[in-house]
Amino acid sequence: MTTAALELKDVRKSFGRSEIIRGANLTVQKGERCAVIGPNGAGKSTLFNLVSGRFPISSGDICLNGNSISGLRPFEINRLGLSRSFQISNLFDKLSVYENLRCAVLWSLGYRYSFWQRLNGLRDAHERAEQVLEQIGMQRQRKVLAGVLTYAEQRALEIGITIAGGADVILLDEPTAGMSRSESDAAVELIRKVTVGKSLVMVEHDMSVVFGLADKIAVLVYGEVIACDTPANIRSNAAVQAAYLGHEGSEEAA
Amino acid sequence: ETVKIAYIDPLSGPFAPVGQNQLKSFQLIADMATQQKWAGEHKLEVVGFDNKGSPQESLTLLKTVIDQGYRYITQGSGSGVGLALLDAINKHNERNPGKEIVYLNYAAIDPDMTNSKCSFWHFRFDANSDMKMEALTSYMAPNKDIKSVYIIGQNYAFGQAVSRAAKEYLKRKRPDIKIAGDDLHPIAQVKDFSPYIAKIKASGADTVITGNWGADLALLIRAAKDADLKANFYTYYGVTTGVPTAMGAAGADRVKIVGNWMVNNDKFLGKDIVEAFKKKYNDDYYAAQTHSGIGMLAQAIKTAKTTDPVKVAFAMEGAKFNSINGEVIMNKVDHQLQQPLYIGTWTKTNGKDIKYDQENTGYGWRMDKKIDAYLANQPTSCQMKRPGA
Amino acid sequence: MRLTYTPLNLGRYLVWGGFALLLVLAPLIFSKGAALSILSQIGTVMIFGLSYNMLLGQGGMLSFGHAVYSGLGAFFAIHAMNSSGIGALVPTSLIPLVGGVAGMAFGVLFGYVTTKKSGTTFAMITLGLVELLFACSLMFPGFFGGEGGITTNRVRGQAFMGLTYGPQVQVYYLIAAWLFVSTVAMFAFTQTPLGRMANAVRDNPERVEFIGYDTQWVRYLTLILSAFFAGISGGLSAINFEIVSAENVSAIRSGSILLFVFIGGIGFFFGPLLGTIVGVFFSVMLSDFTPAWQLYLGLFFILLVRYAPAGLSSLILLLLRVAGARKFGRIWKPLLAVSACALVGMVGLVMGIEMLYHLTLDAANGSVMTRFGQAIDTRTVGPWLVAGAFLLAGIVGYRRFQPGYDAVWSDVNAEIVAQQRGGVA
Amino acid sequence: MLEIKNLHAFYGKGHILHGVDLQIGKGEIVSLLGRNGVGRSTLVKAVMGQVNATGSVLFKGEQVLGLKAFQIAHKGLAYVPENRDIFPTLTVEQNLILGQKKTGAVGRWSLDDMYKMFPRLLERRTVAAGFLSGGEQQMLTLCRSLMGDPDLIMIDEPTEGLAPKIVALVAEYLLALKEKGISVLLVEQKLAIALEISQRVYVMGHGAIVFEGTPQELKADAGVRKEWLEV
Amino acid sequence: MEFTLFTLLNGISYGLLLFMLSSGLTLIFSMMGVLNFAHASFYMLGAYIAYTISSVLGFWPALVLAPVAVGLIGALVERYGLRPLHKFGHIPELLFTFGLSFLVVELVQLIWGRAAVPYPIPKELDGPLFTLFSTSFPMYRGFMMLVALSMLAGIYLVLTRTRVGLVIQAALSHPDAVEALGHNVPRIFMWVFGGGCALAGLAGVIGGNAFVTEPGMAATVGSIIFVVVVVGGMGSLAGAFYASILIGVLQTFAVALDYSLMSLFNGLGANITTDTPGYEVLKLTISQSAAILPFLLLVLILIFRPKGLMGTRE
Ligand SMILES: Nc1ncnc2c1ncn2[C@@H]1O[C@H](COP(=O)(O)OP(=O)(O)OP(=O)(O)O)[C@@H](O)[C@H]1O
Ligand SMILES: Nc1ncnc2c1ncn2[C@@H]1O[C@H](COP(=O)(O)OP(=O)(O)OP(=O)(O)O)[C@@H](O)[C@H]1O
Ligand SMILES: CC(C)C[C@H](N)C(=O)O
Ligand SMILES: [Mg+2]
Ligand SMILES: [Mg+2]
Repeated sequence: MTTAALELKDVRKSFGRSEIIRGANLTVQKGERCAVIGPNGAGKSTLFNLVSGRFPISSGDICLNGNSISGLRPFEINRLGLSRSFQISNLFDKLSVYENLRCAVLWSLGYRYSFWQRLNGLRDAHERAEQVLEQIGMQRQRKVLAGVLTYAEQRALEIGITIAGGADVILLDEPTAGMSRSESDAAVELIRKVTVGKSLVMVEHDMSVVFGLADKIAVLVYGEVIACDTPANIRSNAAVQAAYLGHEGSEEAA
Repeated sequence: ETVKIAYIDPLSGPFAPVGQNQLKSFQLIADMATQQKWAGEHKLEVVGFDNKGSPQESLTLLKTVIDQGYRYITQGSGSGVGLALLDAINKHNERNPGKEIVYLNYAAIDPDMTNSKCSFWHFRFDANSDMKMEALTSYMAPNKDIKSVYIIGQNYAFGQAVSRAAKEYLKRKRPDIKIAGDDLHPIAQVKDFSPYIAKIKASGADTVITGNWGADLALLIRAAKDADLKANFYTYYGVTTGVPTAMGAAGADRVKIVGNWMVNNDKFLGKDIVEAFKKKYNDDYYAAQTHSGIGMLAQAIKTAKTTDPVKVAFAMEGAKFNSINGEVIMNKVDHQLQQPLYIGTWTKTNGKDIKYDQENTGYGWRMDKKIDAYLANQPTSCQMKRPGA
Repeated sequence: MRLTYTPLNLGRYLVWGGFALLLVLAPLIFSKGAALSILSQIGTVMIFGLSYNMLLGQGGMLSFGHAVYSGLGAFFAIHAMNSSGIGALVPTSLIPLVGGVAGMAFGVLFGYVTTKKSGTTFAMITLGLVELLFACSLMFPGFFGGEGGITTNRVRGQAFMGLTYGPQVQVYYLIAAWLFVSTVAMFAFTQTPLGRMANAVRDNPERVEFIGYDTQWVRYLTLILSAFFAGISGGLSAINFEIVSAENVSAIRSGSILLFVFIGGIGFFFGPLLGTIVGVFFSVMLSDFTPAWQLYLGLFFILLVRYAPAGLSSLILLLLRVAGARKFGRIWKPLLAVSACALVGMVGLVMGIEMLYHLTLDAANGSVMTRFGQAIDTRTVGPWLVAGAFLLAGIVGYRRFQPGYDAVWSDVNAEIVAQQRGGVA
Repeated sequence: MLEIKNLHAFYGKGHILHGVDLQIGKGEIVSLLGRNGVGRSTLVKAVMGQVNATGSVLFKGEQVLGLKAFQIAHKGLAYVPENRDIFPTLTVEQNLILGQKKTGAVGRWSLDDMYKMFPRLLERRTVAAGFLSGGEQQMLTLCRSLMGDPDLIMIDEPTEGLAPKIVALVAEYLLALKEKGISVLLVEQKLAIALEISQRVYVMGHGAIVFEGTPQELKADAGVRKEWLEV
Repeated sequence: MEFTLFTLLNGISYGLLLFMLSSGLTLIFSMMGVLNFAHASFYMLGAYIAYTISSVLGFWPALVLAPVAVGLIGALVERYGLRPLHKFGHIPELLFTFGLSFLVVELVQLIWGRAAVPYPIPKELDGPLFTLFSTSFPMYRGFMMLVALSMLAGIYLVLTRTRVGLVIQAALSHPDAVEALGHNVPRIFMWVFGGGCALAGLAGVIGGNAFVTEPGMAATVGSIIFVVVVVGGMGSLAGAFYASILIGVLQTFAVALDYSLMSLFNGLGANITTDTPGYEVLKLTISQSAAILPFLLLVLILIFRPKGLMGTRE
């Protein structure tokens, strides 16, 4: 068996006295799309924050491609090939869409903190930014400042920034939240397209998205992964039903 | 022709009252000079420029006034500024022959300016700090009640000069006096002197020597009053605006002064000016140097028959002038005016020898001693370079 | 900074060429009296302003202590000029470089500490730092020259190609040359990866960490580079004024550059240039005419913050945009009416302020004041009534015309935005 | 209770609502449906005085259009915004306390009622609300508005980001509100819950009401559903 | 002993004045997030207005009226100056107050002139409070301390008995939402700002005659109160209190101590002369470095404990 893309080993996290993540275990193989679901406040976003280095973990270990990344800062983790999006859009408001994307590709193309190169002379950065622009279908908004985009456009750009650096492990936090059906269908297509060959972990409440996209579903309840299996098995898992899905039927009618 | 003199001194900030007072003094005298034709047909005018007490700002102003065509400048409140101006004027005159500037220094009394840094372009109408210290210590020496002295001053050229001279001269004249302390505080920044007073008190000094002036002296004295400090103050600048009010009755008989003039002098010389000043501005005239400065300039213009600064400067060298302080002489070697000095004590006015009070307090300076010019004179190390030489 | 991908173009060369030409010709155009000193001063402050905007406009770092770098640069430059050691080998033309390197070195030193933090904490540390240094400057007279500062003589060494730097005009061209080079360099910086990441950090430091960048490094490097240019401006001011004192490292200096840059507009690269001109106009030129100049500067600044928080450049750009969209015809009439009213009101206000100043500060010399050749007796009612009438007329007129203007203005702008959005979306 | 007539709303120059008419009776749950961006949130904000609007909005027979938001709130109208707007630096409990219009005012609801309704909030009582999960924040805003003891509560997309089970819970509580005689205007995307609990529904399209009726009628009217709700 | 005691008293009374000044600043900052650069200007206004009032009506009416007047001016400034800027964020607000501080100095000079005004201590409070050994402690300093402490108590009561603090903090993030809950946010902002300014004004009434009432008085205390607020912890009233006392005592004592590193080393047997490297640093006495201590403290605090002594946030 090859090393997993992402592996969480008994990860714990407490804020003050309350323990939010209580020994979460999760393995995501290379090229796998994994959805994390769970009730509100279960700790899904927190888990993302731990993996991406936003918060330090209290105990346990997180491995990216077999190497431990716990204790690293967010940018170090990103440089190792993990990228994430945010539940609430987190963009560079006063930069244009194009500049947002170009910023996101700079490090991975090796330009680092260069102040001796002309940005406009960097062909590869330009091309990569254009490519992502096309993928997220926002060529026409290239010059619009991110801060004035519509909600759905911001969500798309959020995904664009996340994937632009070419990371091979991608974490998406509720990528379709607040989108209409058609927008969310488009978003699913986009995600499917840009994550080909990559490992994807995403948090989602929209079951049609989850079941449409994921190869595997992990259910997080009270800071623990109570189940991690194929969509079909999860759907029929009684514990999951009780803890999360509830009236599954009515949801699908919407 | 109107000879315009740029007055570059603080007109705002803590020292504004002092600057304003002296500007008014200059303007009054200049008006007098114009009316009484001291310089023949030439009129004299003094225009104020606010340097906020800063040397840097003064240099900017110097550029401005040069650009506006001024050829004479006068300055006094602050030797720090004086030194910077002196240096800048030397450079300017060197670089711009034919456009020379003359600097009439009426109060910046750091001795360096007429010694190691002396310049042909600079004339000082006040007595320098060492001369005043010479006079002051000669006066103190016979007083056996003085046992322990505390020196406090502003931390800049002049304050340092006072501190150095006080220690040196006292050691020479009264080696038995103990220097209980020696403090320099930042100029124009301290608003609460009570920690310093506590320190003076703790040192047990019976006498304080200070070169402080304006607000720095007023606040020092006020804090001393609040803490009930019983030491005598030997000051350079007890006359400066704000200090008399701060002293009030509490300073009576306890505050002394050394100066180049005081209105309650033996002949009340200059009382007309004091009265005219009071009438016009409701303020006290105390900077007699404004009189000798304008007077000697006017006289030199008259003798040189031109307003050209170079010729006027030559005419001023060695000149004698009949001032409100009797006859005074501008030393040729170092451009330091030679004049008698006075020691006085803050006393209730009595209408006889203490006729004039200050700031309507009912107190004024009683003349204790007049020291002739030659007695206070100090050797100079000046090696002056003259144009054309 | 809304710089997007534009290939090299002729326009850019024209702009830079024009800028250079202007610098060369300025002393010929403004040749009266003090013009040369003022131009020289404007030049040094411009470099300082641009370097400050690298921090604030580009990197979103509000500093209250930028004078630390220009000031220390100035001190090192002046010591180099006065020294008989290594400094003596540096020709005067290159002294600004000494300042730059010194500024940069302190950027490396202090920046390491200050840029660990951002936002208000950063602002406060910089305030503390500048006050600290200011207080220190009086404690170490050996280096800082105490109250009197350090003076120098810029005419030193042998003249190089006839350049002694004695005459002011030579100093002006030295400053102009450095200004040009620095401006180009700082503009180039905005077009580099680091420059762009500084923008990103300004907008959203959190996200930057998730695209691989260490925000602290971005801030740190930006600050170091900015300190370099601040140091250059310090070096130039040492040459220009031949004195450096504690004020060079004061909070007041730092504050006034913030003021100038803000007046010009922090969102625009060229904003500080404009802001400097206006600022120096107030503090150097207006001060020759009226003692109330600081009041006017304060009023102007406040009105600007209140009505055009993005600075003068934004106002100008907005007008240009309207003109560019060929809609100027629609706004000029109401604009004229409003401006005229504002002007009338201002005349009244200025008159009142001037008379008040005269009355409170200069009264001892008589109640008559002369302004613009007019003798006005401030103790009589007449002039006050006139001033009051002007002010009132201005206010009434403004209230009358302003709503109409506002409506047209927002209409026009909404249309332009719609057009532009239509164009891209 | 609430009577909206010919309401026009604007964002600057943007004319968003083009004459909306809508009524809500006492103790009624009314749903407002429609696709993204048709102006449902704008309608609610306009009623609350947060958007420029013309027309007429009568609440308990009084004109409230033109009043300031806080004045409207004092009349007994409450609004739960769609983007939650919790106060991130305050604790959960402080957020709730702020819901009260006067210090210590007692209405139909007490803190304890709220905690009973969502025990999760009790657990997180002393945590700064900014740290709450998305769903928890949603619960908090709802409760916060209830603390002000409103007679009519307008809720904008309360179920967004909520787990299906919690969605059901919310539905239950909305019904409970109704039992207490409180009217509810529910702005929703999710048809299922809206149709289940409301007495009447409005469908909005392009800034105007395009359908008004009972849930049954809407279910029956495939045309409206197809044109205005589905994609 | 005498020296220590009086220096301590001087320090504490100075510290309490600092507290009066910084409490308003802290209040405004913690509640509204506005770093009021013009705060010291309101202190100055307090002193000048009190000077004018007391020359007509006497000191006691001035003690009440001047802070009220300053508070009203503050409220007006908030209403017509800051409120419209609110939507642009904190930097324009900060810059507005920054510009305002320039303006106030000029206006003060315009109205009251450039020199200090004679604003005397009231007769009833002039004179010693007590005399210990041979030093007397001025009654006015005692009065100053009393006022500061009663002010502290007052603020504490207001803050713990009302929800003003909560409302304002909430409004910082979502003003619309707070309004929708039925709170009149703009008005509360206005009064908080006015209240903070009134506190500064009160400090001015008291500080103006204890020290000097002159146009430079704002600049003198301007940066030091920022030090207090930051060292204490932004927005923490208790922190501001401790920091004020700390800085007051620190500065007062420092002035009085003439020790230097040189005296220390020489005392230990070293022989430091003008040629010793670092002589300039070594010969500095604590008293000479008094001016830098607050700022040194500020920088160190920000580096090692950015949230300040008692603060909760950075
Ligand atoms: N910094 C923090 N301090 C204290 N508690 C926190 C912090 N961050 C998160 N929590 C708590 O951790 C729990 C999990 O939050 P998280 O945002 O991870 O939930 P989630 O699973 O993403 O929920 P949702 O689906 O609603 O977004 C919540 O109860 C939240 O209050
Ligand atoms: N602040 C604003 N400025 C300008 N236009 C706005 C603003 N807010 C919303 N709009 C526009 O008003 C229209 C209606 O928006 P509204 O938020 O009311 O829609 P909605 O029906 O609530 O949709 P959603 O499902 O997204 O919440 C949209 O086209 C939107 O673009
Ligand atoms: C005006 C004077 C008090 C100035 C002082 N004598 C000095 O040399 O600095
Ligand atoms: Mg979440
Ligand atoms: Mg909506």
